[in-house]
Amino acid sequence: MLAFLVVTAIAIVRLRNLFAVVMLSGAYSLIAATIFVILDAVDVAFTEAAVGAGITTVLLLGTLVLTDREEKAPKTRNYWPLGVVLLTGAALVYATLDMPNFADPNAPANRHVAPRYLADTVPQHPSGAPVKVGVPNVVTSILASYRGYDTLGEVTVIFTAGIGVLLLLGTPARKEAPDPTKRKAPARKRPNRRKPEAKPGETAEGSP
Amino acid sequence: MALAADIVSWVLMGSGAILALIAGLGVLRLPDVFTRMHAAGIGDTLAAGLILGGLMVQGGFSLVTIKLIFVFLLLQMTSPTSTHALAKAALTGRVKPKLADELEAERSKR
Amino acid sequence: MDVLDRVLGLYNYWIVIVLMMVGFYVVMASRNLIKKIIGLSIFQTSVFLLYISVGKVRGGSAPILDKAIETYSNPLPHVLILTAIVVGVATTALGLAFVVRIKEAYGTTEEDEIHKQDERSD
Amino acid sequence: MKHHFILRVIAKFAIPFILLYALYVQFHGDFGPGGGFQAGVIFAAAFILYALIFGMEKARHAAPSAAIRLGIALGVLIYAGTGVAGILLGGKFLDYSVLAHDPTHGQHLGILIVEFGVGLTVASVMIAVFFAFASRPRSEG
Amino acid sequence: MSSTTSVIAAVTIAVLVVMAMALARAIIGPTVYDRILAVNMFGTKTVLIIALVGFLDNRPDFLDISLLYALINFIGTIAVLKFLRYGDLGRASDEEGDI
Repeated sequence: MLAFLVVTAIAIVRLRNLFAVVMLSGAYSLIAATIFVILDAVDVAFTEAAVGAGITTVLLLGTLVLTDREEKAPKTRNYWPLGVVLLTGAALVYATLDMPNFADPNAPANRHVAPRYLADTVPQHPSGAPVKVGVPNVVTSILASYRGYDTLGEVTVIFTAGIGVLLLLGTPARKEAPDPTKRKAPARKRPNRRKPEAKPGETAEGSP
Repeated sequence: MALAADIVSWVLMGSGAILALIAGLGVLRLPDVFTRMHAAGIGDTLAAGLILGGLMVQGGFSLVTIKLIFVFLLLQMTSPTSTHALAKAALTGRVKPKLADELEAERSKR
Repeated sequence: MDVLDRVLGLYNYWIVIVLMMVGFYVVMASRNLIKKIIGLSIFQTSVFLLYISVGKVRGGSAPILDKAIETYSNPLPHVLILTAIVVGVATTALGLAFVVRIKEAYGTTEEDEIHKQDERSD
Repeated sequence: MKHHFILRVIAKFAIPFILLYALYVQFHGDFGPGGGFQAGVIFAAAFILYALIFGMEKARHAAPSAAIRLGIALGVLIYAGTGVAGILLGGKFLDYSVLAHDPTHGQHLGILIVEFGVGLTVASVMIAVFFAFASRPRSEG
Repeated sequence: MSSTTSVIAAVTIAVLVVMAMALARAIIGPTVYDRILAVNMFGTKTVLIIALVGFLDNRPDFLDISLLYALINFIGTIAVLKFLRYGDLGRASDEEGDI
């Protein structure tokens, strides 16, 4: 599976047709999700499948509709990114030599707080006895209870990103669309106000 | 009894795997989109159905089997639909079936 | 034998590094903004993979408590990555929105053409 | 794609099941894989499918933008409000143990409510983002 | 039980091989339709892989994921096809309403 992942990634680099790149990035996401299942991270696989293969692909397609479909060939070939990448990669490989082996139960990352989470209890606030959470899915209980602050911040990030996208794309394009019937969003009343040069017949047609 | 169920499930899964391999070969080797679609569409649906059926026999009567049935139904519903949509899109797109010329020749002969 | 053990033990991390570098290369070398965003998401996925690899425990199972199972994988990385994925898609959407606006303003999504237009207008 | 009757029929058949499945993922997240994030995304995916097949016009009708914006804000509010409720009931911020008489029940209830808030926000944001992309006119040049 | 496990493992390997084939077609595919076909097939095979791996791990509770994959795969294919029609029909103006 990991080999698949690498092959797909390199194909993404090589291809110039953006549409094919989007398709392959969807497949890439699916492969990554399968690897997550194999590595026991079912919740993550769930999210990655839904988000990476579904939403991201659709959004990328939506962007392609609005922009170009082909990447232009570079005029000059530049070698410094390759050099930087190789150098960084070598440094990182050197750094991994200090890492514990894959799936080592005694790795420091697995001995610190994880056993406490797996014990399925939270310390009660006024120094009482520990409280049982009673939720079998540990990922959910960590997400919502132990690390509730993180998740709150993260929901806020999504909120902000959603507001940002709405601000960027919710307003109409500066250039008027050639065909007024094309615009159909009821939320956009402003273009009609800002369009003094439109003929009256057109506006009537545009707002049925 | 358990052995019989096991054997049934092995046969189902084995034939599913062989069909999947054939479909994969077809997708890799056949000459154009429409012929590949044959391999992929039929192979996908039938092979997936057989493998899932084998797993269902393994699962016995439980929640697992019900989920498998859902997966099965969904696949049977969506896979032909997307193949159909794909064929239609390819036909209205610029792709011409490879055998179209021969078909035309055949017709004009008659 | 020890070397082989280390190589097998670190194989996952090396794959992660290769992926990360591929993503990095796309981000740096590609002139197209959409492709840059896709490169960024490859980079992101490699980081996710790194975390999940760290959390895997040999012989462990998925961290959903069950009486029949003794060892579980480490659930903490899963939580972190779960949130990271969703934040990742939110930021990707924001980036794509920016790309759309850039396309509307400049008429292109190629970086060097945008630079050229900027210089001309100065 | 006016002629795609098959697609339409299949989609009409599938969308209720997708929505139901999203709710299952949302509320079954305590026991199996799933939770607010995933459920939100699946919920949004159902709307995206609807919009793809039946058109933006109908999709906007099904999910009016005012409702979506309300959903975006309401989800965050539910999350933060649960935390504040913890304070008001004598605990700390986001301390669910005080939400019910039995602390374990309190934890369970808190997790459920918070996940619901997360799911609401995620679904609304995804739908809003998709609509923003899909209903934007293509600019020329 | 162990022979069943080995059968499942063999089927898993076969499906992996098929996935490799589909991926190859997706990468070399001359037309976009080839790529869509291959990616769709890849998705179906992923559904199977998840189910099989669940049985291999003796925790077949995770079929939710493969259900989700089947759904998402369908939605993705439809989105891609819509996009294609869209691009081929020229500008966006005549679409959106009735696709």
